[in-house]
Amino acid sequence: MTGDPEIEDAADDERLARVLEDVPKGALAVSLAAVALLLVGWFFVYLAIFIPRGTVG
Amino acid sequence: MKSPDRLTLAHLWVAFAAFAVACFFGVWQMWARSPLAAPFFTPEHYFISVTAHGVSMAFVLTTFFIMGFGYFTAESALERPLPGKSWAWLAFLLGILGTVMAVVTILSGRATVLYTFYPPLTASPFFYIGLVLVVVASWIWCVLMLVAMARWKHANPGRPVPLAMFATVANAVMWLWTTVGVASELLLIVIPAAFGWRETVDVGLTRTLFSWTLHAIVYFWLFPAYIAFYTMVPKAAGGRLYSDLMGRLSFVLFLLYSLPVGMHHLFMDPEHSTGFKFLQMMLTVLVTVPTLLTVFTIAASLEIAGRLRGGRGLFGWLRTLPYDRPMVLATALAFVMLFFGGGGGLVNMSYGLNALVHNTSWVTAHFHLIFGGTVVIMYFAIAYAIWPRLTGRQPESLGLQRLQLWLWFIGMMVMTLPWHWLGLQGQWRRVAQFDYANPIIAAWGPWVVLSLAGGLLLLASALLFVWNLASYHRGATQAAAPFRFALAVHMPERVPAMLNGFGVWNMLVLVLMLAAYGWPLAQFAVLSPPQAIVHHVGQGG
Amino acid sequence: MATDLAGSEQAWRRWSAAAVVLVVLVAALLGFVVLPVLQSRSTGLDPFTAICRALGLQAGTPAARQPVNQAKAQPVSQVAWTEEVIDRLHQPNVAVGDETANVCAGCHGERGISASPQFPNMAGQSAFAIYKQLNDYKSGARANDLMAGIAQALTEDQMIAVAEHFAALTRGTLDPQAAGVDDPDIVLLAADGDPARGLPACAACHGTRAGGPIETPTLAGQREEYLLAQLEAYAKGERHNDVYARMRGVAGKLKPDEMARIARYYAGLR
Amino acid sequence: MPASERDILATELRWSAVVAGAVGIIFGAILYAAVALHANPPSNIETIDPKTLHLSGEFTESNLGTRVEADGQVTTRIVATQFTFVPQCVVVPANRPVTLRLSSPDVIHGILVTGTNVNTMVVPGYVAQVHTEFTASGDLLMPCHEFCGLGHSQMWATVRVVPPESFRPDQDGRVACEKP
Repeated sequence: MTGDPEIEDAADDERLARVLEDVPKGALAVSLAAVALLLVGWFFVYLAIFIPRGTVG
Repeated sequence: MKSPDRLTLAHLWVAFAAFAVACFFGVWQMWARSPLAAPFFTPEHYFISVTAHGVSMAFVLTTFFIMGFGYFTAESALERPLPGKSWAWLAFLLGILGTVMAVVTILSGRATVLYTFYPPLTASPFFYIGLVLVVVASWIWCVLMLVAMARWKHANPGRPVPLAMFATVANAVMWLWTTVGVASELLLIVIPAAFGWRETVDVGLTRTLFSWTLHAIVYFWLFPAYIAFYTMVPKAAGGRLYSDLMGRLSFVLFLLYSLPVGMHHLFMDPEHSTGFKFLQMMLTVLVTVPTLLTVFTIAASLEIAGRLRGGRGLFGWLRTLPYDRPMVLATALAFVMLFFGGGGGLVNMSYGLNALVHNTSWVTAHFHLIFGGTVVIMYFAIAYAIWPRLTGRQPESLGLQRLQLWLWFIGMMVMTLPWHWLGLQGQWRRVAQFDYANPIIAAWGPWVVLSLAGGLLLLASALLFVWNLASYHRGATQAAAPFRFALAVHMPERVPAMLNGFGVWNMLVLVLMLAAYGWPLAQFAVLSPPQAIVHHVGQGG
Repeated sequence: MATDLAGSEQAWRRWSAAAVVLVVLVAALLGFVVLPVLQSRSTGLDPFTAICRALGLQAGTPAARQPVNQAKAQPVSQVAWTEEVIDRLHQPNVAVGDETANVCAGCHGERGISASPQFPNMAGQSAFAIYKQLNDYKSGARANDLMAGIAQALTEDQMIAVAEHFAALTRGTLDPQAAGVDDPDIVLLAADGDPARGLPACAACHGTRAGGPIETPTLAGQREEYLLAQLEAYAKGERHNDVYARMRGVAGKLKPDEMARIARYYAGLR
Repeated sequence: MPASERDILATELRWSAVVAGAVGIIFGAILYAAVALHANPPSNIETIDPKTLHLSGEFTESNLGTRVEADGQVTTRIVATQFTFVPQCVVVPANRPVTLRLSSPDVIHGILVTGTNVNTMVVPGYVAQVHTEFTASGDLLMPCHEFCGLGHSQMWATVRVVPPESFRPDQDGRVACEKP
């Protein structure tokens, strides 16, 4: 760690290619978790709050 | 200092000055609504404050920031001087004039109609004219952005427009469509009513025209944050943008689907039918697609950075990201707030479910998280990223910048999480005070006080932000390197014409708007519903 | 890579247009046909009516029957703020106004300052307020033997003209005897209201910048005795020409001493 | 390179399918609520002239409040005006379909009833209508939730939900709150 981002971040194509063998497994995992949590949250509001409060229309 | 830098700096300082003042109003409003007695309280002062807070945050901060950032992007991404610089300064002056008109009418109590208007309540005409001038200024900016892109394309035939500029122009195009609604409401109905040239207004029509603008305007504010995600964050984190093409596609989808969805703000209104509400709800569902595409693409870009820095496994890359850099820290915090704000938004847009939360604090929490949280924290990060280039000076302390971002995040969470809870209890919006003697309301007191504490953290953060920016202007200048945007894993050499311009998309926006708003607007002409008498605010009575 | 993507310009245009049109068609089919028809079954609506309602061509939601309506009620005031009435109030006949005002001068004063504390001052009063009260006296919505007789003799034009006549008089000539009253509690009530009682601030309608109901009268500098009498009449329901009980509701929630102090406060206000 | 542009786009496309699936599930639940539970937003495009609202018809002052109509329907009529609801307290029966009908003679108002899904804007020129069924007895708060002027904060009414056996209409079919 040099503290200077320009030097710290210098990456050659070979390293980038190696990294891209794993990407985007982690991003998929994180995004999937986020979407799953959103679904859980939405259904909590829907089933536990909205439906018991009675119908309107 | 070169003159384009002065142009950008002038815009951004106006934006952030309005922002800082608006934070004071916001905290005082929280105080007034809490069980604690606020000084200077009267209902009139409260609604003056709400109007000032809304106008400063939603119109002044955003418009000036977007214009200033757009000029910066046009110069740095296209690497060409900005065309029509004197027009840009003219727009700036128009915007200032409009802002002053609005501020004077608001503070003198002649415009207590909030920033969302509510005709047949009608303020001083000069309030609306002021706001129209700000919009006209932004129109000049839109044209300048279009011209800048067109000239660049002419000089670089066949080459893809740099993503940052493509997105900026997408925003300009969307904004031109967006403002049609509010501009026709103000120019054709509200301003004539404010002058006394007409005594009645068609309330359903004014609400529908405003809804045309009301959702897309939020995406207008959001665009800079997404531009930062795609074109600044990957570089700041030390990685590459995962996909340039998906960036283009996301921006195009925002242009397409942020417009024909405004009626989800009118779900609880009696002047529209279930069918059109359903249609616009379904289009609203589609607007989650570009957001979730962005979340994934940016996560993948950060993953590249994290792995390049030695992160391993499914989640190890999250730990190795350089969170000491403000842009990376801001992005992480922005995504957390986007999660909560977006989750709340999913409930808002869900047709029948909207009845659960409409006009409660839940909605206030939603847009404070998305706009005040995700968007504004990226405004901060953008400012920190481009200020060295604008002023030719390096920051005194990144630590203070990080502290400011953390304060903003914690303050926003502490303020808005109780609002969600209160909203579900039925705490309603836009009131100056509550009767805490009422047993239903008494239980809300502690939560309101907690959110006031969050508001105080936000105010502290806002002041620290201004201090951080001001401290740039003190040190000795150095020659600043030109600003560079992030590179993609594959920098496109050619892209389909549809991802390099907006011609066909404009046609499709027209199709969608006709389908979504055609009859809902035409019905007012065909059925000519009874009109309501104008109620003048701010005239002797 | 990029080249083959760019090579399919036609396909890009075709697919994006098709996707947009398809989305609209599916949404329209669901919103205008499937949903209303399914919902109408359990409410006994025929599918055609349900679709018309979903399109907005007929009143009502597809999910429910419209209620019947058997209204049998009398209005409290006959005045309606139509564009026509407002236009006429904006174009008064000054000569008629001056002439009609002679009838009023005996009690309300030549310059709109009343001769006795039981009669209200008229100078600078809102023309809309004066017009509405004259109309209500005439129709009997507001009961007062003296004023009923006078108002019944007035034509619509005369009422409009005399309302504008008094509205145009300056309020600088109001009763110089009335002094400002220092009463912090009442100042607070008038400016803030009381949410616990559902009591809006007086200033929310009567304030100079309020934007409340059109017919709201100006209270500043009004006669104390008159104001108190009106508040008491509203509270008891003896006066009931306020549309939708806006003032009966407010006065009914005020304590007797508050009424007296409010009357004193507004009488002393400039 | 292991990740060609085409690979990346394919991955993004798969992610889009996941997103579409997720919002599709939510969409399905919304559809279910609409079809099976009749959860629609109030969308009653019924016009009425706000300028003459008080003169005749169902929103005249003495016609307001709760009433059991000849066919047994319970309808509650409320006027939202600057800065009060008329009447300030309404009685509704628990566990029985109720139709709320509201209108405004002046500016935009709106209502919600705490603890329920009752929520609608009250826009001058239109009759806002909500069909619902209250489940628990007790006093609920019905505030004006849309900015209507400086007195907005003090504008609220009470919805008194009573057990069906205590819901006793008079010979005209009317039920009103007892005066305190």
